Amino acid sequence: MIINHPLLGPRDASEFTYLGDASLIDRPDWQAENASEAFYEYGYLRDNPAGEHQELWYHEAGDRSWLVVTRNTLTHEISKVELARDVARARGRSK
Amino acid sequence: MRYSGFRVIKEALTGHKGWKPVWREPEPKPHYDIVVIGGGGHGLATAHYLSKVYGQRNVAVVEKGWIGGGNVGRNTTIVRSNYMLDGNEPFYEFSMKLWEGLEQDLNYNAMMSQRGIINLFHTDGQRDAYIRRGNAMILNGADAELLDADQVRNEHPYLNFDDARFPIKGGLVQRRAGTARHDAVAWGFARSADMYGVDIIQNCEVTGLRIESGKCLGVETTKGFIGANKVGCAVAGSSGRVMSMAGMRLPIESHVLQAFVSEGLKPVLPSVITYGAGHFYVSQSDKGGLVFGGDIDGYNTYAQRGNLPVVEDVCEGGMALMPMIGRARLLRMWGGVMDMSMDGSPIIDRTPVEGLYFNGGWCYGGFKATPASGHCFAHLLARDEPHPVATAYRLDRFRTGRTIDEKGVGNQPNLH
Amino acid sequence: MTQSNRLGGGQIDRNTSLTFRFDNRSYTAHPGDTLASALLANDVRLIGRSFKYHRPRGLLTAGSEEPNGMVELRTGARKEPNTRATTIEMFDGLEARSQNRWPSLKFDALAVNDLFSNFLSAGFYYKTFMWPAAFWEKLYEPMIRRAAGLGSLSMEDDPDEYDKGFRHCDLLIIGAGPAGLMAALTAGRAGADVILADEDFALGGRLNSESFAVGDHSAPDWAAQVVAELSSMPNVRLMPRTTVIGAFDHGIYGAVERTGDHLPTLPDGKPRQILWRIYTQKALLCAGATERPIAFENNDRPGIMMASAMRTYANRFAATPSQRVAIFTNNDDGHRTAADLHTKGVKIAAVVDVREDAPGSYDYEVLKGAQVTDTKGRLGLTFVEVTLSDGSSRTLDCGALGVSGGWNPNVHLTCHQRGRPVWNDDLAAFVPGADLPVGLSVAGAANGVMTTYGALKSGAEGAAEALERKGALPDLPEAEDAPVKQKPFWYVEGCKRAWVDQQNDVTVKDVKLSYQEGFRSVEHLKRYTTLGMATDQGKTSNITGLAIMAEVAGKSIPEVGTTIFRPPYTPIPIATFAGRMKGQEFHPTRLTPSHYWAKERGAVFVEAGNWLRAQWFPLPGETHWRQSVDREVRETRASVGVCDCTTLGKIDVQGTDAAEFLNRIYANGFAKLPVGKTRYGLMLREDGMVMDDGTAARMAEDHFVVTTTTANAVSVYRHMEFVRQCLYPDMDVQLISTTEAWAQFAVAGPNARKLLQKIVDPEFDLSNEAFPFMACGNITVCGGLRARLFRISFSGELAYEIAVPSRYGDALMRRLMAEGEEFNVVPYGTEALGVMRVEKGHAAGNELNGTTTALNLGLGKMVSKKKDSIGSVLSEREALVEPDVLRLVGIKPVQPEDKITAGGHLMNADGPVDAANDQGYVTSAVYSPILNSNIGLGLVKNGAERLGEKMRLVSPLTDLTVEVELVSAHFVDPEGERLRA
Amino acid sequence: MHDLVAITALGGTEPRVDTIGSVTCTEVPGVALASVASRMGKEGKSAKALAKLIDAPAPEVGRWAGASICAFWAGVDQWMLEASFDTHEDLADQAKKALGDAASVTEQTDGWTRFDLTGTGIPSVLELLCQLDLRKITDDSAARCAIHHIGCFVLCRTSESYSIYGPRSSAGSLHHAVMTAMRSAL
Repeated sequence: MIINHPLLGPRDASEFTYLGDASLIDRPDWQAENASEAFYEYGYLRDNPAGEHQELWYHEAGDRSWLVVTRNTLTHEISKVELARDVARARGRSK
Repeated sequence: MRYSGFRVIKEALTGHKGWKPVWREPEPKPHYDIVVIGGGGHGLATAHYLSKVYGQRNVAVVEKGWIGGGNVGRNTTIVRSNYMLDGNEPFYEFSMKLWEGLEQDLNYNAMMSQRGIINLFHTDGQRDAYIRRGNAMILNGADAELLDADQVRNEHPYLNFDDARFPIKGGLVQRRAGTARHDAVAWGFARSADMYGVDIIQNCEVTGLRIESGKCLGVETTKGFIGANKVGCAVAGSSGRVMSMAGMRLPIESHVLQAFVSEGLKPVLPSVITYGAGHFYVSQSDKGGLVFGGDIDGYNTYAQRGNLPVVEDVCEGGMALMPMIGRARLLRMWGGVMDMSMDGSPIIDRTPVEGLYFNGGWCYGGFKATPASGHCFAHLLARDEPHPVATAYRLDRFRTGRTIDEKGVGNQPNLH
Repeated sequence: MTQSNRLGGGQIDRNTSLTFRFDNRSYTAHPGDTLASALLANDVRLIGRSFKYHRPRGLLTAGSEEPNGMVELRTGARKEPNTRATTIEMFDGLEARSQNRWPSLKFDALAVNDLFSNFLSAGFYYKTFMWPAAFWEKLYEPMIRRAAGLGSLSMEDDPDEYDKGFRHCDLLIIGAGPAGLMAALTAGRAGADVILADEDFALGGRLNSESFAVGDHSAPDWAAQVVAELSSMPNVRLMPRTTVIGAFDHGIYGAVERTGDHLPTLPDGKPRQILWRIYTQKALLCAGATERPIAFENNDRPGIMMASAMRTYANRFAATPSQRVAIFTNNDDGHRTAADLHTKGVKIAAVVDVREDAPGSYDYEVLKGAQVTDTKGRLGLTFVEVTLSDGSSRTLDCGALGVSGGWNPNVHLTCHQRGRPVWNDDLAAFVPGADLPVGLSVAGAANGVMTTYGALKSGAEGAAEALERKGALPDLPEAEDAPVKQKPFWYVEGCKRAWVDQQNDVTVKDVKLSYQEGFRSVEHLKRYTTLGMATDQGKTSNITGLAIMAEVAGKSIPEVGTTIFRPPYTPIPIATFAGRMKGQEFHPTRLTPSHYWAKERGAVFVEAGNWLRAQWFPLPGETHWRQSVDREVRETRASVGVCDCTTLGKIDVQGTDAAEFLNRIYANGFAKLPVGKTRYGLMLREDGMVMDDGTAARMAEDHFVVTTTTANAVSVYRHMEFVRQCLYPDMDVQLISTTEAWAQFAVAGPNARKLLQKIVDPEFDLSNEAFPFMACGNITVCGGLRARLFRISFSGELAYEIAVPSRYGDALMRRLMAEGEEFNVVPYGTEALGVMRVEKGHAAGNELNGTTTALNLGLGKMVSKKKDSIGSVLSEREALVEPDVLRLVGIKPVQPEDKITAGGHLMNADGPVDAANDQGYVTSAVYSPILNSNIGLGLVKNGAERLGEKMRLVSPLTDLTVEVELVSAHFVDPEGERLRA
Repeated sequence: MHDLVAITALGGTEPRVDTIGSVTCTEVPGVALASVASRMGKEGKSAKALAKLIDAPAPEVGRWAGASICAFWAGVDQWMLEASFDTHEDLADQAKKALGDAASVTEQTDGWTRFDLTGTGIPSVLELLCQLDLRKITDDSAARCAIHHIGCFVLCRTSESYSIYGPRSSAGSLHHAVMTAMRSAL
């Protein structure tokens, strides 16, 4: 596969390390009332869609960026690649 | 129709006119006691044990394509019970015992070959972990042996002992382990279930689960609605897709595992061999092909194909371990979609929906589990309680922390 | 021996003669030959035996689709089984042997299987061999296995080298026949970056096999002229001898270049083959088509081959399987073979054409509306029986029969991403479907364009379209443009032992039996009969099998379906996929800064991940490793020892939020750690299990140096980047690995300070007051070399870790040894390190096994509940905090000399020994020369409350049962007085 | 002045030089390195300070720039500085002075080993080693890539001069990989 890195352009996916669903960005609030349930769902339950999937890849043999890749799990077509940091900020994460 | 050597001779002499289809091609009935979704190894085994052991005859297996077309038809055929943890080892040893009597049970030669398996180790830490595992196996009634480097060399002189980056320090052996003819396993279970009256319905895709007031009433399919008192889902890589029809998210990701076979060769490998310093395991089939594999590709996918980096990674492991296979040619590569669970262990359990049962999360180890998985799922479906060797395979274990993590890599499915 | 079947003309170099051996007989050949053509020229038709029935077999084809003509090539460690004679480029001294026969090719004992073939029908083994049960393992299966397989491996390590390479291009053209050459010309002239790959050693594809003209040239000359022009273009890379094996995601193609297979011996340092990963913008498949056979009774005898192959042998290689041949065809192309061979002086016995309206000939007899119904000849064809259109029979004397059943486009690569081919009624063949791999298009015969002119045109158009270039195409030469005329014809009615898959011995009868038994899906057919599963992957057999199935099912072929094709296109040596990564180069080797010094000292090394570390340093007279290790431990604890710990991961953490960042990734707190101090850090995974441990030294308010375990250096860094970029994107924190930059040595033992004082520059006060336990700082050594000093201890002794730039590590180690002489300083390796950490009760790799929580390890109190940190919430799940969870304990045998074993399980002192009563297990075990006892660490249910309890350590695997006592894990200096001294 | 003697990454006292065909591979120990990572919110300031330090604009993604002190792009708002070891052994300190609180600076001198390839036909060697699109490489390119599983930087100085940086501990394996590729390709 080729991942079109937003800064570096097309790079072989073998340079990257895969983590999983980009929902891993959405780490729950540790002080919330339902924190243990929320962390269980965050840690263990996945949509696992057959189709478009937002997922985290790390450019291990490259610039060490974490990327959010939107990829179709049936065809492997990649429709979007973003820096995970930008996605995280857009989802409201900060410090 | 019973199979026997006599029968083969008789048919040979009479022009093979008497052979009957191994299974019927029934149209679905409006309602069954139990509908099993998935005509793979586990679904067909479930049907066999439901009918033969648990007396359930009003059963259907619905399969979206042709039976045996999923992972049971695309794996590396290894059968073993060399597990370490309490939740696993009794189950896999139960499976091993079922394998050992399978041919007679099914009246079908699935060519179970107890050629043994050796898991090699290359560091002291690996050795310690294998000792722990071997002891767990023996304490659970299975067989295990520890070989040192010289003993390994004696049994496998062709391995790389002289120029190894990670020298072989020994191996954990299970002599009763081995391989089986994967397609025949599916066909044998199907034939047996069919003979007991189970309807095996091919080309019948489940498109929905009819759930009312928290109870599952049956399955919507491409051949219409099929009612059922109980619905069991055994669809491996498609678990996420099917269970999402019941609104469930699972502790499972679907990943592709590639496997490879070489051209046919005269016998070279006496047993199944697993490399401990790279991603490579191999055995030789009855036809002479080296059947081998390694790690999953590592990304979520439902496509039954992988990519070159893993092909190369596996072959690098093979060449590092046994450089004598260099000139053997890789003939074919294929991929199966694995239901990789969050702790690397399976789930056989009820679901929050009444009448809906789930069997999945087999990761890349489903083949060896086929008989026990079928047996235990049948037990659960028939009796509504878990089989004693499968009590740990609960869906709620991730919430409670009772995970069964043989590799110790935690909640990242592609590491298991 | 003369080349009695050598014809005139051809593309061989008759000025040079080569000698080769087949089954120990010597023959001659010419450059340009394949082994197959040379054998035919030498009148050798019998080449191998089939898989199951051991039927005599010759060549069926002239290409990589060959199912029958397989040999063991070369000798010794370079022996290659199952090598297609049709693809072996001739070289001087070539040696090949037939395979799957015993004792000889002509007299093969297992040919007896053929007599019993009725008992060995498809799937027979599933129905028998079950009684008595034990006989399967002991008798039947070994018998089957011995008979299985074709060629054999040498069992010696492959001595050759293989490379991997990476190329990028705008357009990859796969196949250099008329379509591919024209496409390359079009794209090359347009300036695109082009790679043209073909599996053959001569570019030109079918053009090299034909007698007709292209433009003003003969077909081969036209090809040669185009190749010459392409060679002159800097933007075109020609890759002959290169098979494109697979179409992978996103325009990546795998290709194997055979750089050395045509050479008698490889030049030094040169690879036998190269696996190329070709990154393409676009790819054009011009892979041509494969002629398909017709099934008839005994259609597998040596001498029966594809008509197009016969033509290739005659036109390109100037060889014929016999001086008298017949043709069996359902289409006009078969007649072309007859005409070409006739022109070359080969006698045509007759052309048998199933069509009543077949074209006639003035030169030889054409039997219209006729069929070949049987053949004779034990080791090679002698005559064929023909049923004429009026139903009468006739016999044709001939040594070879060319069969033409029409052509199948080579759609393989179009299916590699699960695209399905579609049926084309005009061609009676599958052509590429619409669902192609992204970026791939198809031209020429591969796309069902079956004429030469059509192929040239579609190649040119295909290239232009792929490159999205408009405007005029290059002028196309005039070429053969005859329409396809054929009558679909798959097998002769009533035939039984008519081979469909010649290598795997699948006959028409087997296909019908498969249907009868309910194996009706194409995949079931394939798996039940093994049709198409041989080394040729059904290139000449799948479609016939489908056609027969369609007929018995009363369906059309597309209704029955098609099997899909998987990579590789042709079988590829496993070594090629591995490249250089084998032997010592399997993984990179990482050397510590003191490696060369340690080697001089005679150290024994051990792999730690990719690192090589000194395991112990034997002295003269020490014959057992324990002697060395015990000494290293004793002397370190008695005076001072030095150990290279560079391999620990080191991560520089900087930024104004650095402390808060560490607070999140470690379970324990870091915000209040003062500058100049180091703290032990416990890192959890989000699921609450311990991920890693290490230290963090605060070098400045906004600067920490974090260490990780050797094993987890990479994954911890990745995890920290995840936390930084994905969870806390606005934290001002910067990470960089500095593991390699610093040579770091542990200096441990009561005299550690004294030794260090000799090398640390005097302005730095090392006294306990100025530089207490857990202090850290930047210093200089040996007269001004910048260094870092950390007062941390893994051994439990007064200890420091000192770091200098890596290039000086070797010198610093030598200096420490020299300056330490007065203290009898000892270097120690990883074994002594391990002994001392067990003595001290430090958890390490065996305890941090990914299933242990902080509570399990006795570190539960470190998990701060006052702050947010990774893993803190899930570490409190009910099963992880139950009273009887495993707890880390020390384990001592009641009899000190008793051995204990890591991996042993712990059982209560009394009661049954079984899995149900398992209380835990031993994680680490060592011999402590300080305590003069074996000791260990273990995880035991509720262990913290059970200290002093006697248990049984059982290890049935190693035949060991020992009475042990649970004790505190801190065997040595439990109060920590030494390390604070 | 201290009296410790340095060894090269390949373990010698003198750098290793090998010539095969038209290409020479030279071990280059005389380099000082330091990494620079912008502090949050000070990306502009650090780029400016960096430009001043190297006397050239801070290099863009995938590029290098500079003369007596060079910088090459290493990641988002991150660069590696390289300079002669003889004159800049304290490169990290110099950089810290120049960048102040705008960036984090880390000493990297001995984290890496460098091999220079000079001569004609270097791309035919590199295409056996790394996945980079060599057609697109220009004489200001700097790219991270994997060579035989070793994470490396490849810098193109001119079409006949390339530098490969690899982790110091793997110098032997990296050198072996380069040598085998040179023997194979040249």
